Order: sequence, then structure tokens, then C-alpha cells
Amino acid sequence: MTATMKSTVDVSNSAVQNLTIGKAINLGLRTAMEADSKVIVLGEDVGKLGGVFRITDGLQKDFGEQRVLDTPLAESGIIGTAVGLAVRGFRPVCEIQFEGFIFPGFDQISSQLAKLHYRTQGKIKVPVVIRVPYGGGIGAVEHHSESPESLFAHVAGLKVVSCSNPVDAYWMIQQAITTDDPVLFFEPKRLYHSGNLKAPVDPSATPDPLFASRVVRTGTAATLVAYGPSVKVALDAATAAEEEGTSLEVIDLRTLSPLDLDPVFESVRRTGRLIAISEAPGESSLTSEIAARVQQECFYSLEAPVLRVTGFDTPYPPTKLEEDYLPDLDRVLHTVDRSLNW
Amino acid sequence: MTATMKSTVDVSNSAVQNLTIGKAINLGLRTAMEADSKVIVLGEDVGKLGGVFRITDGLQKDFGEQRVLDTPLAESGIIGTAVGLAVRGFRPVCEIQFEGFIFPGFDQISSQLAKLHYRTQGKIKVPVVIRVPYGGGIGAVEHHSESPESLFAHVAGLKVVSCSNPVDAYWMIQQAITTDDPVLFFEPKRLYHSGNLKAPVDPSATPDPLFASRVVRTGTAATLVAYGPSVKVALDAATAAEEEGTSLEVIDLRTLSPLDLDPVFESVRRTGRLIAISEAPGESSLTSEIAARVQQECFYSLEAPVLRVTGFDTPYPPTKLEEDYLPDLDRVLHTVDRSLNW
Amino acid sequence: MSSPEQWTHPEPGAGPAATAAAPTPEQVIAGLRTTSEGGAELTQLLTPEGERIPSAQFDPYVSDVDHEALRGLYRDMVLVRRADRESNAMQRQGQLGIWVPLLGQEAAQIGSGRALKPTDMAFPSYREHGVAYTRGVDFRELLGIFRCTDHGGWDFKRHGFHPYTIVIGNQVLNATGYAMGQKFEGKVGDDDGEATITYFGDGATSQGDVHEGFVWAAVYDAPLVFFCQNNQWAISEPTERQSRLPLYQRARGYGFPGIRVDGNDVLACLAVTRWALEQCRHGNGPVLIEAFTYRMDAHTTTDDPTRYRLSDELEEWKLKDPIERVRAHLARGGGADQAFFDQVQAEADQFAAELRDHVFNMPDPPPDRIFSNVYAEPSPVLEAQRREYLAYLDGFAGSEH
Amino acid sequence: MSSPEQWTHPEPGAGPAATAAAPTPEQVIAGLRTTSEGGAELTQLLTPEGERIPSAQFDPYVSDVDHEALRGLYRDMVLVRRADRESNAMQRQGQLGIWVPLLGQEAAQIGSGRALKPTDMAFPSYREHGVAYTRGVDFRELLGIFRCTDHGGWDFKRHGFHPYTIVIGNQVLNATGYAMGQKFEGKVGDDDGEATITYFGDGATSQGDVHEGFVWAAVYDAPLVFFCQNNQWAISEPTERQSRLPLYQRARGYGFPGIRVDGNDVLACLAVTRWALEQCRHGNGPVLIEAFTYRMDAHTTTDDPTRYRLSDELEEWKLKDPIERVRAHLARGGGADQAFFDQVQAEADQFAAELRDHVFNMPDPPPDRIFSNVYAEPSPVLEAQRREYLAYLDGFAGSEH
Ligand SMILES: Cc1ncc(C[n+]2csc(CCOP(=O)(O)OP(=O)(O)O)c2C)c(N)n1
Ligand SMILES: Cc1ncc(C[n+]2csc(CCOP(=O)(O)OP(=O)(O)O)c2C)c(N)n1
Ligand SMILES: [Mg+2]
Ligand SMILES: [Mg+2]
Repeated sequence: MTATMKSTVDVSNSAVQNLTIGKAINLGLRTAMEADSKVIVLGEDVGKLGGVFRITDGLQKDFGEQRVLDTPLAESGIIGTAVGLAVRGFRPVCEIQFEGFIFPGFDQISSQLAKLHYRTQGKIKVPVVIRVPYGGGIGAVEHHSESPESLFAHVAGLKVVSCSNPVDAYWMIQQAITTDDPVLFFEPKRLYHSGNLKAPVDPSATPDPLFASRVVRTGTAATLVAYGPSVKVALDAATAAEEEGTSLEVIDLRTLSPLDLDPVFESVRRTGRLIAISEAPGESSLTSEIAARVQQECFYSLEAPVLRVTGFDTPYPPTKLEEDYLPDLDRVLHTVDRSLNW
Repeated sequence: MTATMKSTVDVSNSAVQNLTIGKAINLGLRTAMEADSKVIVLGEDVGKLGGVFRITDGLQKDFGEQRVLDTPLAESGIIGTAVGLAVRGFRPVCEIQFEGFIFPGFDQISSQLAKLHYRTQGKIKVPVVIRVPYGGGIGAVEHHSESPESLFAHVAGLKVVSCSNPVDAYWMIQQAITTDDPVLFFEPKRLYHSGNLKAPVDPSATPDPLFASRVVRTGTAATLVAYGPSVKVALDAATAAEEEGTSLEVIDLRTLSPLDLDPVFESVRRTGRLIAISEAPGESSLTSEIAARVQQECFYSLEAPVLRVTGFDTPYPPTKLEEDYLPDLDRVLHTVDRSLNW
Repeated sequence: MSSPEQWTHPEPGAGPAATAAAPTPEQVIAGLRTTSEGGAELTQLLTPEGERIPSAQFDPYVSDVDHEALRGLYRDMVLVRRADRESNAMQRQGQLGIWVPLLGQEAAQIGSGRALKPTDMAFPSYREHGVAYTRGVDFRELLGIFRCTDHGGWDFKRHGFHPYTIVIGNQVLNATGYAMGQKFEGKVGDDDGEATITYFGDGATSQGDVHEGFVWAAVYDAPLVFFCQNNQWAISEPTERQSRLPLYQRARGYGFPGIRVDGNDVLACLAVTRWALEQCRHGNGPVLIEAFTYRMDAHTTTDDPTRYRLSDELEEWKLKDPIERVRAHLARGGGADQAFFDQVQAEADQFAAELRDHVFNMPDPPPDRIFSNVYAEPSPVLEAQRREYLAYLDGFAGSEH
Repeated sequence: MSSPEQWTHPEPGAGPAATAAAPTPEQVIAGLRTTSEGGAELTQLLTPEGERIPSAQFDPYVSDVDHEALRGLYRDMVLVRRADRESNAMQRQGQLGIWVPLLGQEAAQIGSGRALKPTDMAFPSYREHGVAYTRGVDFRELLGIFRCTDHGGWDFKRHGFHPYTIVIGNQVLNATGYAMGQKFEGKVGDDDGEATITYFGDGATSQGDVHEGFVWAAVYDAPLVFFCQNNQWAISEPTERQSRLPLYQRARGYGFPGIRVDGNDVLACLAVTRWALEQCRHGNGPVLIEAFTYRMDAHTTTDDPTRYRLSDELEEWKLKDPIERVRAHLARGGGADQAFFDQVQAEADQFAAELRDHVFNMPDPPPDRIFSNVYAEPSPVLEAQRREYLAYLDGFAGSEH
């Protein structure tokens, strides 16, 4: 079974649009802004240009310069003012142009955004969303291809999610915006405009909860867990494996913090094997956490150790080499074999 | 066997001094500055005041204002200029006043310090040491008790170490300074001035390598792995357990990145059980990495899953509650029991 | 010998560039850092001797301050100083984990705080106990922070007083965002406009966040008063370690006004802050105020200033005491008699006694508090940790632990 | 209608505060952003028409620039422009992953770069191909970055030219540290002193790191020239989004000189940079230079400027072309004849052809490169990853993969 989202959609519904991930986020943002006048978008080049990826395309034109702000060029400023705007009652949605440029804002994220609610025991809420295009595969120069999500998963007080398909993209961005907690929203940039991933988005559907993982393909021999851009890799691997007679289950993590590992535990108890996939370096990362928790929860079910297919523990290499660096179908299948032959 | 460092020291040697961790780092810094005129110390209040913990006490007086710099108050500035000084040929040792204030410098650390060597394929070396007093237990206000070391372990290109006793403190700081890579040097602040931990430091001894873990107590029933301030907790737990007839092995990690897990693997193959201890929140952390790698390397040796005793996945609480938050002897022993009874 | 005060900016391209000003070793040894004089551009309405100096520009902003109002300001300052000293003492007695004294900065805090309207918002650093008091925050509510039982518990919205912020500079950006919000909501434009004030120290001016706050506020015309209390020290570092120029001149580079006020003159602080807030209310913000003052005590109770500064400096500043000059002015001008001063002192003692009583009886938080309100919408992972830990604690119940 | 150019800083406390300057919608629509005029304080030695304007202050700094030298500068600019265009074209042909054009900024880069001595150090951003060229970096060595085969491979020390830095503002602090090192080593004090220059854009001025660089350099008297190429745009954002004031005035707040130079005037850039470097060599640094110029092409080859700016603006700036004015000056003054111009063009074509040839034949790096030189002292963990991955790749050898 290939449980893409498409199957459930009524394509005769005229509100249904066939969208890429990029357009789905754009529509999600627009819908959220229409629903609540306190939702504002801010970042570098998000206004007239519509962002370097055009994710905020048209929003400034329609909502004006006070709801879509082309800010000065400084990420601590973007996030720090967003915190203040949230204290005032706004629901800011910040765009960080590329994940590699989130670090000047790290302090505001970890010292204020993550802690204000705890510090004030809920008297102050900071419903800020930080949108972060992330991941590799676009042939870019340095700092444009990284996967820093584990850093934020480690910082208590933040919520971290990542979408992998247009339907989730559309809903998850809206859910993130209505969540009263700060949410780091990681977007798989190389899939933004992927026509292959286009899917009908039905605004009248009932979405899955934001902080829930989802089995996107059922299988029996081993489980693959992935998120964001790696979900496609996992699904492709499962398709390829099926041709060779191996049935793989695929779980889209969706929420990276808090982790929703119950579906993973349940799956591993059936398959006995788990491969966790991520583009980020493996060291002290989200995939480490998954392995740590699964080996504990499923100790007697595991037929092989949890294995990981990740970026290497190096800075992101010159992108002529990114195909080697990034987990791909071959490395996933190779690792499945290792697991099966353990 | 309690393998403290004391046993091997010839106390009749007149150069041997009985030092706290704080004084040992001070002496190590002094020794490094005497050995190499390119070593300079910089940070907030490190000069006249000798640092808020007095770790740099007396250095400015003896080495002058151009080698011990009271810098303006900004961490990105401290680290960013240290990178430039290193490019010029200096070996800067930065002090971050408390770990909670390292975040404004995160960008310079991850974008420049960690990557310049790789970016230039070794044509530029950045032998910068960043000293970070870290951890809880001092009854402080917010941002003064955290354990952010996992974040840096996840950033490729950095090396991360932590000392747990005066002898290591003395040697490791010097080794970190002579290392041609950037080193994050995490210092267990609550033990700085602990008289109980005082130990004879012999400058003529041969130190262990910097990037090596060490078995500090041998045992048979289970292995405890810890670093920095938690090593004392682990050793205390082992002592208590021994009284009840349980023999615990204790490993001081010392190097957090790269991890030197061979001694851990070797130990777990003998004991079959591992408990990893750290004050940091467990989520997507160093202890996750340890668990992930041990379950893979020692899959058939583990009698129980790797268990962890860590800070909770919350911001550091008001310090009236830190005794509850921090891993202590009771929680460690409780977890040992869980492991033994798995 | 150049000093930060005398140094002036050369016109672009004209003449030689200048170098950083620092006191000579002799000056330092003599305790004669130039920073004890505020310079020609210092705005002052009450001299240290209690003499009222007229100011065409600022008198209108304090025309309502009659003797009664001045007695009120006096009382404010005496009360917060008393509470500050009491807290300092309680720390010495082990009742507080740490204390951050405001001693010497009463005028800067009371003057600026009393300039605010209820609809205004203040973003403090960690030393603004006096401002907290003007915002109606019960002093007792501050002390949980320093007893380490909580991170601050007052009603931030009702008091228009944001939580204390310890990471240097952070609050300046947060305040900027808040002020932008006031603007976006159309709350500026006339006398009834809203405004925001944010507090930070001389050391903080070096942080990138403070700069970015300046950039943002300028570009968005945010109704924000940057209130820098230059108390001459950032822990052990004198202001020369942060800047060549007097700090109020930093505003020059951003295109909004910067002004230096005598931070030990409560009347001048009130007037200048009212003026600055008025600019903001009318949409002409931001404004930078440098309140030139002095940290009379240690940085915190864990600090030892004898390691880095000489008592001569302190002695010089004692002559500029913010409370004494108001007392002198009131006494000489017939604004108050001894009975008044005695009564304020009695009130202050009462205030301190209540504080002490409160602190000594402050309950410790329950372990459960570790886990509470990390998120607005609870995390199941964390809930499980909470349950597990509480069950673990239950296991000790009745045991010898 | 206020503009950033006309706005002046009110004296502290005097008069009303000002508000942020932004062009009216009409101005924007008309392509008439005030930024096309450098204002009264612009230092210019060669007009767009090629006329030489005398300057008492700066003429001494270019007294050695005779016709021959000027021909050299002309040649430099033509060559780097040609290489820039060639690289842009190669990106369009898929030979480069991205290109960052310098079109329009040749004078700022060649003028400032040629002011440097071999012992000086330059810290570029990512657009300084012209500066790289003046530092003797083979243009071909730059292109690996944009072909994505490496992150820059020249000999940084030998050329006195630091790696390109992409994270906005980072290099400014690194340069500050380097310059502090020059000072600490006693390499400043006279004409033979060393100095450092760092490049950044108008957008970068908003970053905290740039501010901190200003603070540090001022406090430590670092021999550092802050060279801001204000090309009017930070991708799609005009300079008004970053500042109320002309950027050179930012220096006012820190106590070092700031100067605005016509960034399209190679002679003025040379003179002003030499002056600034001289200040630094003698220990009077830092100095801020704002080179007022224009980004004639897109931000990068992935950018589409038609979405945010009108071609009128471009047309206006075309009249200020940095190369044309030198050509006019040389031609009119008898400094060069057509044969010279033809020959330079031929050289440039040859230069471009070699570049193209080089790029087309650039080998891909081996997979092993992923793991190499992450550390100076190898990490066993990473070495194991390398071995494992290479063994894995070996597994494919001979297979259909
Ligand atoms: C980012 C950051 N770095 C370091 C510190 C430690 N620290 C606390 S107060 C202080 C000095 C602050 O000086 P200043 O800004 O002048 O304020 P003051 O304490 O004098 O009121 C320092 C370095 C901190 N709190 N935050
Ligand atoms: C910290 C950071 N944030 C965002 C970016 C993405 N970015 C690259 S160039 C640029 C605009 C820079 O403008 P400016 O400083 O004027 O330099 P210019 O490109 O015009 O030369 C932006 C936002 C980045 N490289 N680094
Ligand atoms: Mg201060
Ligand atoms: Mg620009």
C-alpha cells in the first residue's frame, strides 16, 4: 500500500487545488492571514520579492506592508522583534532565508523564545513560527544546504516540525501558526517546486494533528523512519525494495520535538528492525534520540540494532559531492540489507 | 579499585601542588601562556577581576593587557575576533562567562570557527579554545546552570571536551590550547573550588591524551558513563553500590566530540549494562548518541537497554528545584536497579 | 590627555582620525576616571546640592511637579533604596541566592518609571527594581527570582512590566518588537499615544542585539525609548572598554536623538523621559537616553569590586547622591520638614520588615514545578517524564530518604 | 519630503526627533529613489563625464597616478568586468551552480584593492572578485566556489586575501580580530605599518556582528578599514530598509571617521582607501568608508530584480559607469588611444576564454573530499565513517550502478 494523501481527496470539489509544497505553504500562509489579522509575516525579502523561494509570493501585495515586513538584514533582529510582537499579541511568522543563517538568531530562540512561557509560567505566550527552508540537494554554495533541526530539538521549550508533502505543508503551517507555542517549521527546500510531488489540497478536509507521526506506507520486514526531504527517499526505497520482494514500512515523523514515537514503537514491535534516515550529521542528533528511545522501548523486539542513514559528521561538502553526502535510495537499501542480515 | 589520579603522584616532588579544579585550570593557562607567547586570553572580566570564577586570576597582572583582554560585552565579538586573531597566528583562549551566554556567539562558532579549516582544506587553522563554565548546582538565577554541550557535539568541525578533576583540568586545558583544532572546553563550574576534589598536580607527569575516555573505576555488574560534573556523581554511586555488593564500572568520557567510545564498548561487552549520565536534557543529546552507538556496537552483549539519567526536557528550573532536576546518586542507583532488573 | 567626554567626532574626511580614549594609569590609581563628570551636555535640573537649574526645554515637562509631587519621588527613592538594602542583607543571611543592588540608581529608575503611563510598556534588564516599583509590581513578587523559587511572577500585562531579562541585550529587541506592535495597531500619533521603554546598561551597548534594536526601531519609527543606565561599570569593566564616545552619542549614527541626563537627578530623569516618551507617542521615536549614574554597590552580591576599582571613585559619587539632593531641595525650599523625612523613614522600615517577613516565609516550589508550563500545549513526552519522576519520588515516601 | 541624504542629526535634546526616511511610492515608481545621488558629502575625483575634480585632501594620495597608472586601473576594471560577464554566461550554460555578479562595482573594488600593500590583509564578503584580482588571486581559483567543487582554494596568507564569507557580517569580526593582531604584534605606527580592510554590503550594516566589529575596532584602535559597498540593494531591499541615515554616518556613533566616496570613481576609491589605510598604519584606525555604488545586475544568477526595481533606476546609473568615465578621461586627456582600448579588450577576451576553458575542464572532487580536513588532527570516528563509505562505494565498482 502506498498511502499518499491523494487517495482521500475528492477531486470534484472545486476548492481543491493541485499544489506543490511551495504553493501549499503559500496558500496555508494566506489562509492563516485571512483567518486572523494578528498573523504577520516577517523576514528578509519576503515582501516585494515574495522570498527567495517565492513562498510568500503575493502576500505583501494583498495584506500590505504592515503585515508582510521586509526587515533589516539580521536574524537576531527578526526573531527578537517577533518575540516582542508576540508579547504584544501578534502571531509572527518569521522566514529565515536559508537554514544556514538561523544561527545569529540562536540566542533569541533559545534564551527568549523557548523560555518565556516557562519563565512566566504561562502568563506570556509566544506563538511565533520560524519557517526554515532546509536540507540539501539544490547545488548551492556553503550554508545553503544544512539540516540543523536537531539543535532545536535539543532546546527545551521549542516545538519542531517538518513537512514532506503538499497536503501536510498546507495544514501544518496553519496548525503551527495557531499553536500557542513557538514552532520551528522546517521546510524541505529542494522539494518546494517539485512537480512530481504535486498533490490535491482540499481545504475542507480534516487534517491530522500537528504533533503526530504518521505511517505513510505499511510493511513487514523493516521500518524506515524519516522526515522532511528524506521521506521521499524512504518511500522510493520502499518501492524499490518491494520490487525485490522486501516489504518496508515507512513512517513520516512530522513532529521532531516533541517526538511522537508511539507509531514507531508499534511498528518496530512488528518488524523488529528500524532504520532512521536524516540528512543531518548523525552525531548527537535526532536520529540518535530515535535510536536511544527505540532500543529502550523495543528492547526485546529488535532483531537488529537501530541503524541510521544520515549525513556524515562533516560540514556540508561542496555540492558537487552532495549526492554522496545525502542519504539516497542506495544507501538506505544497503542499510536495510545490513539490518536484515544482522 | 578507586582509580583516582592521586595514587600515581610522587608527593615528595616539590613542583607538585595540591589543587582544586579552578586552580588547576589557572595553572594550566599560565603554563600554556609561558610556553607560547601567541597564547592570549580574552573575555568579559578576565583581566583585573580574574574572571567571575577567578579562573584567570593574576594572568593579566603577569602577562599584560595585550595578552589578557577584558573585551567589550558581546560574545559574537569575543569569538569572531578570536577567529581573526587565530588566522593571524595567535592561539586565543576565550572565556564565556557562563554557558547560558554562549548563544550570541553560536553563529561565529558554527559558521566560522567550525568550518574554516574544512573550507580552506587546512590552509587556515583556527586553534581557538572556548572555555565554558557549565552545569548546575550553584543555586544561581536563570541561564547560569545549563549544559549546552550537546549542541556543539552536533556541529561538525568542533572538538568538545570536559574535565572532571584537577589533574585532567591542568593537562586538558594545555592540550586543548596546543591542539590545532577549535576546542570547546567545558568546565564543571560547581566543582571549581571543591576542596574535596583537590588533588596533587604533577607538572612532570605524562598526561593521558586529550581525546580519550578513561575507565576511572572498574566493575562488573554494570557500566556508568559520565563526564564533567557527573563523574563525581557516578563515582559516588559506585561507592554506594559497592557497599550494597554491586560492582559498578565508571568511565569518564573526557572527550565529547569526537567521542571515544571504545572503552565503553569494551566495558559493556563485559558488564552487559550501561547507564549514561548527564545534566543536559536528554532529548537529541550526547547521551542519545552514546545509547545509539552502544546499542549498535554491543547489540548482542546488552542484557538491558542503555538507560539514561539526565536533566529533564525542560528549561533549567528555578534552582530551589535543581536537586530534583540534576542526576544524583539516588537517581543513578535507581536506574542501575532498573537495568539490573530488566 | 583625551577623555571620552572631550573627544569629538571629526567631520568626515577632515583631519586625522582619533584613537580610543582611556584614562591614564595615574588617573585610574587616583580614582579620577573622567566618568565621574557628566560633561557639558549633561541635562540636570537639580544639582547635587539641591539647587534647581532652569531649563527652557525641559521645565515644561515637570511643571506639574510641585513640592507634594517631589515628596512623592523622594519617598519612592527612599523606599526602593531601603528595600534594596534589606534584600542585600537578606542575601548575606542566606535567605536570597543572590541580589543585584540598585544602590545609586534610584533617581534614574524612579524618574524614568514615573514618566510612564499605565498603557505604556517597560522592558527591564535585571536591576530595575525601582522601575518595577513604579509600575506597581509588589517588591515581594520580585524576590522569588533572587531566592530562586521562580523566574518572576507578576502580571506582566497588567503592570506593563515585562519579565526581567538576564541575557544582556535580549530585551532591547523584544521591546522593539513590542513597540512596533503599538505602531502597527495605530496606537501612536498624539498625546494619548502609547510608548515603550527598555532598560539596559553601559556594557550592553556592545551587544549586537542592542544595535539591531536601534536599527529596527529607527527603520520602523517605533515608539521606543532606549534607556541606558550608564553606571560606569559592566561588572569589572569601565565604560571605556565599550566605547570611545559618550554612549548617548551612539544614536548619532542611526538618525535619532540621543541625550545624556544626570541619572542621579530624579527630576531631570522624569523630564527627559517624559520628553522622549512624548516624541514616541507622537510617532517621532525612537529616542536614546543615557542616564549618567553610578553603581554604588557591587555588581551583585557575588562580586568583589575592591578588585577593580578604588574607593575614591565611590567617595566622589557619594557627593552626588540621588536622594540627598532632593532632601536638600525640599528642606531648604520648605517643601518638607523633619517630620516628613522621619515618616518616610518609618514607612521604609515597615516596607523592609514586610519584605523580610515575606522572604523568610516563602515556600519552596514543589518538584512538579520543574515540568509545568514548559509549553502552552503539553508535550506527551514531557508529561511522561513528569509522571515517571513523581512516581519515583513517591517511592521514597516513608523510606528513610 | 525627507530623504536619507538631507536628514541631519538634531543636536541632543534640541528640536523634534525625526522619522525614518523612505521614498514616496511615486518616487519608487518613477525609479527616482534618492539613492541615485550621492549627496553633498560624496568624495569624487572623476565625474561620470571623466572630468577630474581637484581635492586638497585627497589629491596627494593619487599624485603618483599618471596616465600609465590610470590605464592600469582601466585595464583592471575591464578585465574583471569581462570575467564577471563570462562567469555569468557560464552559469547560464550550466557550468557554474550560481554566480554573484560584481557588475557596476568594479571601481569600488579595484580602487580599494589597489590601495592595499602586499603586507595588508583583506577580508572579503562573496562579491569581491575585483578585490581578489588585485590581490593576485587567479580568477580561476575563485570559480570552484561557484561551480561548487570547493569552498575556495587560493593561498590566503600569500595573497593577503581571506576566504569568501557568505554569512553576512561574520568576516567583519574576523577582520577586526586580525587587525587587533597586527596591532598587538607592533606592526602599526608609521608609514610601513600594516593594515586590514574588510568588505561588506549595505544590508550587512544591520547585523550585530558588524556593530560589534565597530565596537571592538574602536576600543582596540585596530588598523582596520571598514569598506562598505553600498550598492543600494540587499537582494530586494533598498537601503532605506536598513537605515535612516547615509551609512557612512554610522561611524559617528562610535567615534571614528566615516566617509562617503563615489564608488563608481576608481580614482576616488583609490585615494580615499589609501588615506584610510594610512590612518590605520599610523595607529589611528579604524575608518569606515561607504562606497556609493550600484548593483547593475541581479543579486545572483538566481535572482530576478524585475520583481522589485524598475529599469529607470538602472538607466540612471548606467550614466555613472565606472569604466566609461576613465575611458573618457583617458581619451580626452590624451592618456590612451583607440589602439590601447582595443588591446585591453583583446586581453579581456583572452582572459575570459582562458577562464571558460578552465571551468569547462574543472574536475569534480572525489568523494573522499567529503571527509578530508574537517580537522587538523583527524577524528577516529570520522575516519571510520570515511573508510566505511569508501568501502561501500567500492561495493558498486563493476556493478551496474
Ligand atoms: C549575553 C550575556 N553575557 C554575559 C552576561 C554576564 N553578565 C551579567 S551582567 C554583566 C555586565 C553588564 O553590564 P551593564 O550592561 O553595564 O549593566 P549593569 O550590570 O552595570 O547594570 C555581564 C557581563 C550576561 N548576563 N549576558
Ligand atoms: C546571516 C545571513 N543572512 C542572510 C543571508 C542571505 N543573503 C545573502 S546576500 C543577502 C543580501 C546582502 O546584501 P548586502 O549586504 O547589501 O550585500 P550585497 O549582496 O548587496 O553585496 C542576503 C540576505 C546571508 N548570506 N547571511
Ligand atoms: Mg553598567
Ligand atoms: Mg547591497
